[in-house]
Amino acid sequence: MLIFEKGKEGRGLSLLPECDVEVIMPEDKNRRERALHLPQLSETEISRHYTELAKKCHGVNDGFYPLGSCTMKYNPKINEDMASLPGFTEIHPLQPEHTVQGCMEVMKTLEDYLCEITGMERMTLQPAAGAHGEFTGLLLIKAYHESRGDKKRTKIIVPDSAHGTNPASAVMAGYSVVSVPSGEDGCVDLEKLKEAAGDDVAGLMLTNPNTVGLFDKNILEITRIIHDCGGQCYYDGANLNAVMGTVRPGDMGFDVIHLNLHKTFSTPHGGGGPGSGPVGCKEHLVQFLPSVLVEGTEELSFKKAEHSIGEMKDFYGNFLVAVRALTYVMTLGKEGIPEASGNAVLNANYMMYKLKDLYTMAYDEVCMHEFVMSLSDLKKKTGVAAMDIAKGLLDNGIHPPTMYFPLIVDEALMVEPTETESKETLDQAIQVFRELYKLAEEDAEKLHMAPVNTPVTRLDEVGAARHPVLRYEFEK
Amino acid sequence: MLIFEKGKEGRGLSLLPECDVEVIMPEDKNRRERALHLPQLSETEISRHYTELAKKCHGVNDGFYPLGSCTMKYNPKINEDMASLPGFTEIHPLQPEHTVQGCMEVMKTLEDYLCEITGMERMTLQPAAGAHGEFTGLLLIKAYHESRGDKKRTKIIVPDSAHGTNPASAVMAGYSVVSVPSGEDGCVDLEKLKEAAGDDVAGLMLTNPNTVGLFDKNILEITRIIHDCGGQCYYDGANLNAVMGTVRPGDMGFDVIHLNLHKTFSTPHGGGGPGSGPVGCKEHLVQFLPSVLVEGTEELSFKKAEHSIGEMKDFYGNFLVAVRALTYVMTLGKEGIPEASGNAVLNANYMMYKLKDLYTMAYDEVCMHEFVMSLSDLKKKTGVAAMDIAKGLLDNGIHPPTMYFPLIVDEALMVEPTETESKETLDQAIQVFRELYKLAEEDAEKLHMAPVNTPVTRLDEVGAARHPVLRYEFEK
Amino acid sequence: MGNYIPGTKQEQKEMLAEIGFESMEDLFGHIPDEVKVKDGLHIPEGMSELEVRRKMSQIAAKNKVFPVIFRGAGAYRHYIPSVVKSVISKENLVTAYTPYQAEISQGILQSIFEYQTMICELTGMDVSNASVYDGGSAAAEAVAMCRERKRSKALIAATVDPHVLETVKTYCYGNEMELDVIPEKDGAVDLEALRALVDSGTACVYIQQPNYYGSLEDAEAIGEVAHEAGAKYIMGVNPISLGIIKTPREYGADVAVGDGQPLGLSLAFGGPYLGFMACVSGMTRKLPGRIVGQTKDHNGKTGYVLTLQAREQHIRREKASSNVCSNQALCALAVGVYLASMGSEGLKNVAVQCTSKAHYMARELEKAGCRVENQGEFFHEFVTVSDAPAESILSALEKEGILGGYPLDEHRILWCCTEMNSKEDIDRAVAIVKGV
Amino acid sequence: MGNYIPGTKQEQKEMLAEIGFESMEDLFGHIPDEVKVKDGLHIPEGMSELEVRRKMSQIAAKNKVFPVIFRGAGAYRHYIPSVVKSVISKENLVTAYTPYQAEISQGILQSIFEYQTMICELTGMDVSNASVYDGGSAAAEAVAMCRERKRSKALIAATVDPHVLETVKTYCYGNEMELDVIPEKDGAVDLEALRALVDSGTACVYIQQPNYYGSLEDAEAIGEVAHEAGAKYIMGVNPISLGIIKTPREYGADVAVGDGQPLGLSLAFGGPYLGFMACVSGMTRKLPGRIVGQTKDHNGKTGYVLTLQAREQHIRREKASSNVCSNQALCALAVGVYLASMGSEGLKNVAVQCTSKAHYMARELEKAGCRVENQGEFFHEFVTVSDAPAESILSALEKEGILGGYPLDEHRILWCCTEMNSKEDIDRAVAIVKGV
Repeated sequence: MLIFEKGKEGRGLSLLPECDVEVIMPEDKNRRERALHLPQLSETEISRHYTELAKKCHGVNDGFYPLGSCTMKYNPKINEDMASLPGFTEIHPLQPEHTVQGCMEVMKTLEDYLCEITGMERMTLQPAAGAHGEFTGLLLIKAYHESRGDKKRTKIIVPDSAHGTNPASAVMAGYSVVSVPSGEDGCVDLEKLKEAAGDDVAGLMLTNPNTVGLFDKNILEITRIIHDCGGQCYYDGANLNAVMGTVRPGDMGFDVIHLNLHKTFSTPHGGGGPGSGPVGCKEHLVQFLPSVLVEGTEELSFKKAEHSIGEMKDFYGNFLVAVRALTYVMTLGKEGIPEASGNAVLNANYMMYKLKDLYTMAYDEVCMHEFVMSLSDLKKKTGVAAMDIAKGLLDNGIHPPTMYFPLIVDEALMVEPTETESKETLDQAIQVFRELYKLAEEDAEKLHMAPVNTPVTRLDEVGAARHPVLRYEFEK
Repeated sequence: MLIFEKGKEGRGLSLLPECDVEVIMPEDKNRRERALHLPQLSETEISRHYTELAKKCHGVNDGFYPLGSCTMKYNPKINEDMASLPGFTEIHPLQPEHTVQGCMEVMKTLEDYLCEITGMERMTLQPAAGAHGEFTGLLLIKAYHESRGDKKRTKIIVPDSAHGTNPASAVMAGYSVVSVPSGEDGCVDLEKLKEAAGDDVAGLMLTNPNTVGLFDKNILEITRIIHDCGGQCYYDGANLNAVMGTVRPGDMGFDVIHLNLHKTFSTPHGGGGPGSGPVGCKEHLVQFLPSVLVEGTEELSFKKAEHSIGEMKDFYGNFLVAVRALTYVMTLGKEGIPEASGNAVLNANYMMYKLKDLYTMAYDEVCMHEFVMSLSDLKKKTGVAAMDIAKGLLDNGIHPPTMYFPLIVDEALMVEPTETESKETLDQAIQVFRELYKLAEEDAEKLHMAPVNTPVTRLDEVGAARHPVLRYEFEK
Repeated sequence: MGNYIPGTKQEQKEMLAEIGFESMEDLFGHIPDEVKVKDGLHIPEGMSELEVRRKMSQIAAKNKVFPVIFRGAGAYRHYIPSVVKSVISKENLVTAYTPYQAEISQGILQSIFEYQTMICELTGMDVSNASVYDGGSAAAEAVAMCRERKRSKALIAATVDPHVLETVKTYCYGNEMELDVIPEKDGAVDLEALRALVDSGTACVYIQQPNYYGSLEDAEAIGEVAHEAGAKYIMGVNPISLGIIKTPREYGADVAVGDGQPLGLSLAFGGPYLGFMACVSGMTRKLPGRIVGQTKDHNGKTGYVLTLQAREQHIRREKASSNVCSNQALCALAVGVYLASMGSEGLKNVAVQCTSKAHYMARELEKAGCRVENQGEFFHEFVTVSDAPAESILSALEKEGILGGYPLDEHRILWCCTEMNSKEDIDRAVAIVKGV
Repeated sequence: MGNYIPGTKQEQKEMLAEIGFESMEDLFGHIPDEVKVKDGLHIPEGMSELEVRRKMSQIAAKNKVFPVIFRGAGAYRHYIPSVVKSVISKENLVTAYTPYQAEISQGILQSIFEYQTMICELTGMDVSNASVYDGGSAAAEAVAMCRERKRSKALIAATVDPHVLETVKTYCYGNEMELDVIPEKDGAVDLEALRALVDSGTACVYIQQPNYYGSLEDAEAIGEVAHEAGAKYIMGVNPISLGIIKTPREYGADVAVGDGQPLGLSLAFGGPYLGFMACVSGMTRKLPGRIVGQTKDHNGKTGYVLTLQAREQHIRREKASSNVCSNQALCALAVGVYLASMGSEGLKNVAVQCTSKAHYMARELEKAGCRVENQGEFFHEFVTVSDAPAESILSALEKEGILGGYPLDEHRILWCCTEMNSKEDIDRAVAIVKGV
């Protein structure tokens, strides 16, 4: 039941005292006339309503969540405690600098650590999400070329295995997109890349390990090709959780990167945000960074980059997300950060190893922190698609892997266990995967009908898009 | 799965820094030898374990909770916020008085308000629960008689409808118990009471409204009879939620009372505590109060009563529960407190009215905040007992009423809706009750098997008591 | 040192052995040596939870929490009901991903559907998305969504929040829309100047109501100018003001955006906040970001899904209208709980208290010798000009634990009042100002 | 004014009408006038949530939160892992009643069963109950449970916490058990005096380990004396110490009790804490309070129930051994999460750090001119005697934000160290003491 269908006219909470000054109302011409329908509920009803909604959700604490490319690691409770300190939550963004030295220290310290982890010179915490970071990074590249009077660069090269945000971000930054096909090994096809490289190329967007979970060994060659043609190399940080402490994007030749603090740095996803997508860059791009940077050692101060591209949003980014991420990095430190990556890779390889006799792996090589299975064989054989296996997992209390991505793999399921899962959890999930495979062979129909144990069964998405109902309609 | 069956040797959290001073160990003769088996889990596993446990519980936010005599009203969120202020949680109980003026103000203010609501002179917040309060109150009575050299009083009169704690508390206080039968109207049988009253009676324990939900109109006569024989009148505050602002125990002639802050004053029950059972008394008993009382207006200080019975426990009571209760009383105030009671009574009468054509009411009169149904007719007719209806409610998301209490009503179900429930909730529950009645007539077996939608079905309680398994046994 | 890795070293070794590796190094052996980190990361060693708690608490203590705040300028301190925090800290809501798997995400999806409805109610619009990053990015996305093949110029009022203006500029730098600023006159949009700027290439006119100085623009007239030229009309609004001020729809807007922070989110040094976006039904398919729709499951049971995804990047890739994917879902939930807690009357009450207190403070500051610059009606912000330097006034207030208004220049201060400012606070602040 | 009543006045009127009443007064009409409150309650008017929050926050601000604490004496500041608070604020655990309806209370019941197991592990005992109010009442209940028909005298050491002693006295005043205090000698139980006191009427001997002064008693010898006389032996213990100190069972105790506050509960001005009680299997049915047992459901599935209820007041009424019903379930849950977070090694580490730091501080204070009074081994508390008045020392510390030890008299101070006190804190405190 929707919240609007609950409650009754006149119910409500008592939240504010009476107005203690003379009441002023706007003049008629500016006064709202339209009736305002907000819920009218007692606190009991509100509280119960959201308790009911929460029960219909599955978070990381509810079970295994191997959602590929999303790095659903456990969200430590201490992070939440630190992000709710009044010394952080009650600070106005426009307070005088000497009254926000703590906030600035958070920003500066986190920036320093993230720069060291990624091999970047400076980093802005302003972007609010990965996609926002991509857009920001591309604008840095744009500003860079323009600053050199290099106006002919209109293209961004994106591999066909890339996240959909990459091409979309490129377009937002005013570029056209050149898609480069992947080789049979899932990696960048060097020949094709060389063909695409030219003096109209502003840059390349890449993630390494790539979206099929493999580390592209030719990475230095790839970034060299782009640099040779005068382009800039952009690193999509989606997969950083595989390589922290082993490889740094900066050392692979990338000029600019974004991170997803809500993936790699354990801040919660919130059911779709708030995230945080800091953007780091090499020395030559620092002058273009947006927002302000924190400078100084004792007395910290804000400084705007000389040729800043401006503001990507109001204020300094999703600050409380940065607080959580800093808490996390401080906790793990120089040994813990690489350990996280090492175990993320171990867990992925373990699961892949234990499944590959049954499920077809898209690429049967050592994977990084995730691997991609192709269910097209199974589908041919039984009619059971990736979607059906995914929905079967729901009935077993496991969040499905990412489905149908990357696009270059048919019937893809992309599994990312993360390092915060125990061997028992992996073993249990492996067993469920194997049982579902068997079920597919024995009773495909059952999987077509899955899930059955969830608050709702499969929903009519086509109908939803065809006849959109996007809000509750109050009776007139 | 028990927490001991999860995890693995060597797993754990990193909570403390290394010891920064020389490590000292106890001498061998005092050193623990016995192996210590505590869980060895990562934070992910711990967090998921308790998430799983929490899912198997039903709290006030999960639905209607008409558990008679327990006053399961909604627990406001602001109360929790206030009880987690560091200015309350981080205070050592033995800090110097000038550093705990805030805590003392909480105690004094709450005491003042509760005294006004109940018509008492002073109140101690030390007792940790209702039963603890009963014991305290009886010791006050004991000390009172002794202080007057009146040593012959060895009996406490308790109606047969009383809570089991009453006689048990009386015994703890060194008294023997005289049970007085209730009249047909569920109220105290005045004649029987007069017979029991005598110079060996230390006092009477009573709750009014009584445990069948009725206000005993003869209350002044009752307390007079006891006073006339030299006894003291003890008020069990379990049912105070019915009469706040309408009647005060002090005005009904009671000398000493206990309250249940976790019932009447909206502090959460915590699955069985912590509660709080303040004990208030009239002027003549103040000198015997346990613990310390807060005195003063500007600079507050602790003072021990002149002839204090001593300490009922360490320190000053469940202080954070008092914080919640004070928050509640401050919120409701002089109009809100009577309104709470008024609506508690209204809701009970409404439900009773809507059910009494079908269910047999133990006493078909205007009830107070709860009413008692007797299902013996139904049981005779269909074999469906109070227990079965209760379990049937579980399958409908409703917490059952109190079962088989008071003992004087056969197949009792005691329903206390509380004032924080909406008419919709009552109507829905009424409908469920009616449907279950119908089901009892049509398919008794189904109700015997209920519940079926719960994490477990009916448990073997007899077996549990006969072959007690009271802890997990580790393999040797 | 914490690491949140359940497996012990022993277990890791066993797992490695089982899949055919000797060590972690071996597992990473396929990575070319020349790109590998040689001597570890140069960040401090990890810390225990106790140490981290201490360290972070010490850092937080370096900030000054002002008990009394008269500063707004884009971030507002309002009362946040207890029930809001209690809901948004439920772990299954906090730790879930974007609700792609609708069957186990009905709670989040329904909460967003309810949020969308509430935003539509507030703004008077037909359709709302599931939120974007904040007010600034919402404004920028709104401008972008109005672009048409022959209309690629945006006009934005000089009287909008400078952060918003800067953000719109950056987005336009990216997508290469032309952006002109409509000059201000007496602290409001210069209608004549607007008329001169608008033409057949104008995609949209963007104004803010109440504007940066707190004043109410002649929003209906501005909208008419925009529409006459065939341009879309976008209004950035303060959602609290909508409790009593005309809705963007009533003023004639096609798109309404704003920052939802005042609706239950803490100041938090600027974020996370959330941007809301709503529009008339004709523009639904141009709206960027997630949208939740109602539908049925196999058994005919009502449910909710992310819908109209054909607009989005993961389907359309380079043809998408925006790259937004993660947004501010948990903040949208907070807004939903806030608005449910306030109810229609409650929100109106907040708005009335905000404007009443601001007007009281403005009057009192005038009595204290400041001049209020706003010419027409204002909501809960206003600008004073004082003889005393703004910095002196603000320092004096700061000493007393009061965060004064935002200094616009040497003598101009932008003040804000909300329901959190009692008459007593205001009187105390004014007395201090008077004493400077 | 808040009231948490969903129904509007209009709805109430309708409901009244439906059931045949004209008004609330009418509904209460059967209550005799002579007992009715005439002119309302004399308490302040209700307040809005904002006002209540302000008021309560102001009251809390009148307390002084000490960043550094060297005071124990029955309440101890230990590190509480983040996960503890996160678990014990889950609303379905917080707002549930005592788990009478086992089918919908398996989470609470299982958590208590786990708690019972952990308490047994800590103490070495066979059976634990589900908690009582606190350490003092646990001690008093333990004494009462040892009573037998011909044994109604209890002996309690003078070296126990005075609050515990007072509580036991009060309970004995009630149940009319005779109570004798075993005198102390050099800060520990006087074994000879004990031998003289114990006799065939002695129900039990109660001592505390470590005792009030932090010293370890010769617990094994004391137990032997008790047992030789046929009396039960009860030990009150600090649960943290059990990480490294012998268990009560190893010392020979029949019953172990104590306050569980150090295991994850905040100081909270003295409560809520919880009392734990555990005993050897022969005494199971004498144990007061709730006990959870494992059993099966109809389908053979393992489940948990409140069991052995025949001991309890709601069944036995005046024949019950105790009146305990509500206990401290949520606190027991906190203890369970704390012990799960710490694990065996973690708890040992806490205990080692506590005792190590206390010994370091004791040595340093001796260097600074204080005399440590403890004769034998001590755990994490110790007593100093100083020339300077205790009050002067404590005031000097207080000025620097340090809560010093607890003053036992004019020159004696009972100090406590835990893992929360860094060497730096200790050195700073000692330097201040030295300066007095």
